Amino acid sequence: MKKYLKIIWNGISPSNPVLILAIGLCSVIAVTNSVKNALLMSFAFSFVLIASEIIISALRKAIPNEIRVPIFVVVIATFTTIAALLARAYFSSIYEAIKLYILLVVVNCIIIGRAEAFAYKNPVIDSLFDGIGMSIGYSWVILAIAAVRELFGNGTIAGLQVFPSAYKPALVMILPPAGFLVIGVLVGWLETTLKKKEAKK
Amino acid sequence: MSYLANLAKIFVASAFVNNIVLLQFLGLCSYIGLTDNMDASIGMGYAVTFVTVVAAAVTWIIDHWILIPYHLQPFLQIVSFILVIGSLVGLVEIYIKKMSPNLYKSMGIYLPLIATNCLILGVTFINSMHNFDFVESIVEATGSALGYFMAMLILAGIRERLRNSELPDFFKGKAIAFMVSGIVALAFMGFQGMIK
Amino acid sequence: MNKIMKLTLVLGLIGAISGGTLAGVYKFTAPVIKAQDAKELQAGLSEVFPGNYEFKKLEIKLKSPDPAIQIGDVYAVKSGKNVIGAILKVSSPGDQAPIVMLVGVKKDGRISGVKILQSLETPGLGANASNPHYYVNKEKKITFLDQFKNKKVTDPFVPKKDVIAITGATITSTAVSKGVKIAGEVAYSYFKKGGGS
Amino acid sequence: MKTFVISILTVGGFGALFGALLGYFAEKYKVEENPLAKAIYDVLPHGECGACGFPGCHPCAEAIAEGRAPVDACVVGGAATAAKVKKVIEEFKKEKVKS
Repeated sequence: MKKYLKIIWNGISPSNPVLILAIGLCSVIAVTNSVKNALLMSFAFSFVLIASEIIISALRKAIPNEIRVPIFVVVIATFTTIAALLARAYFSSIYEAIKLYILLVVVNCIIIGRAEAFAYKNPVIDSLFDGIGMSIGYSWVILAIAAVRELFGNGTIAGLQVFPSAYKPALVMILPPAGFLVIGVLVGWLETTLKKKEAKK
Repeated sequence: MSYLANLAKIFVASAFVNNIVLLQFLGLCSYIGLTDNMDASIGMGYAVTFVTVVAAAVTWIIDHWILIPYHLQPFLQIVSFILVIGSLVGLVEIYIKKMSPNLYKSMGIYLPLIATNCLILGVTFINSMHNFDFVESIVEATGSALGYFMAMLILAGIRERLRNSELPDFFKGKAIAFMVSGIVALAFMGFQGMIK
Repeated sequence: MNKIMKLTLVLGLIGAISGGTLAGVYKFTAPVIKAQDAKELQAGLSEVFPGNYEFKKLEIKLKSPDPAIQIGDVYAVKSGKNVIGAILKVSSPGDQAPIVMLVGVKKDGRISGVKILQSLETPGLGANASNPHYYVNKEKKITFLDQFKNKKVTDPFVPKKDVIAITGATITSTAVSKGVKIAGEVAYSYFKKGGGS
Repeated sequence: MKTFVISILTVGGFGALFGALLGYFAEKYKVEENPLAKAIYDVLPHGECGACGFPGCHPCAEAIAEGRAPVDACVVGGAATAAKVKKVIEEFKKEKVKS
């Protein structure tokens, strides 16, 4: 049990957001302009990541080394399509807004990276927990960014009014440029904290 | 509006108004990762332009000759597109590596990076969402790829300058790259008035 | 040679499984998606043509004078046996993807209402076109789409002239106005030629 | 039923076609390369994301092999990949000493 907790923690621990920000960027900036979008995106991402890790881990002995990447891609693409179809059926209004980015989960480097670095070499149960850990890590990062951007950019969180209506929203926060700015501040902050920690050691 | 004017509009829209990197956030991994190095940015720019245009052509054919006639588009599009693009890029890479080491050095090494680049796939999905015809798809692909090239050059140039300037520790590395991109994106939003 | 065979088989098999699975999932979700779309369409139709009317899909194709704007399905609005207007589904090129909307046109050549079904406009700017709490006229609480109500199809429909534009979203404002104008004109000329009577 | 058959044939066909082509090309256009770089490349994640600052996993592996990049250059793989790369390099050195 302890081993599994450790695998999950590996996904949530502070060093992980840096990784997510470095390689899962496209979707992070695009969907964080509202909490609802971020929520649907994290569901789609978690579903694809966990399901692909399980399948790839189960098939790992049958996959020839030379064509493992095309196979990973087919597996991930299959689950991405399933996620997109489900999202289209049950959350159609949010889905329409971030359609492109849900479809592009298929080329998310985090998923293919975890498939190769973890699922291809570890048993199914371990891969399941790795998927869960990484999904939690990804979800909290994008939800946190989305909450900040929506709060300042629109005065709301997930559509609920938080700031009094007298607050004049800083519209720029939900526009593309602020996506870059917020992530820049976050990366700077995370990297300096990590550096300090290392220096202490 | 004549057909040619429509094409010109698609081109301007994809290169400037909806710049694929700065305003649609596609291809960001390589955008942030490679712009530390001017040469790599240029090589990547050429490679992306080449692959995007080829991918747009090939996926248009798959979409209109196989997926749409047999009503498979809603659920087989992602799988077929990525499989075809990924494999084709892989084949071209292997071929160039053997046949022309020089070309491989200047452009080929960037090819694998592109197979899983969200920009390429993103452009093909955008083409399909817009129901573009063949020529329009090619124009959109060219415009988007050149928009990417332009964004790469801008950021690579700025980062080259930044290397020699004194920055607070907080901003060093990727942080400043993001912030600069934010400001450039703000500037690109100014192009919005270009299309009426 | 043996190796190539193996690669072919494995990748082919995985592809086949993937294709089969997806076809299965699609079979399962397609009815849900269809029902959802039908529900949304019904709600949309009664929204752009308020009142208790019957909507009937017409098996006709209307041609748009502008190649960039496409006209899709056409619905006749019926009160009893009389056709009193039509609703057209039009798509107009927006900021990133086409804006798909329903435009209701009364027989006398006035717009009865507009509803956006699909759009990918910039949040906070163009997306305000379909935001029910974004008012282009704050005193009277008129949203961007509200202002088209009862407008004559012969009006110019130009933002910043007879249409109040959305702040910072000229493309969206123009795209919607153009789509409404063309839908209106096409439907009106269809009525004048005796269609629907 | 028809949809099932066509779907299976389409994606299966694409898979088989490209599996065959990739296998054929890999054999026909084989290029000799630095064995250490190849060994390192094999343990990298192949996400080809470019986050390491190199244009893809192959150039990254070459850089690690030639000492131009640290063993933990790969951002995606993290500590797990770094450990594997280290192991590969150590094994490689041992073999060199032997021969």
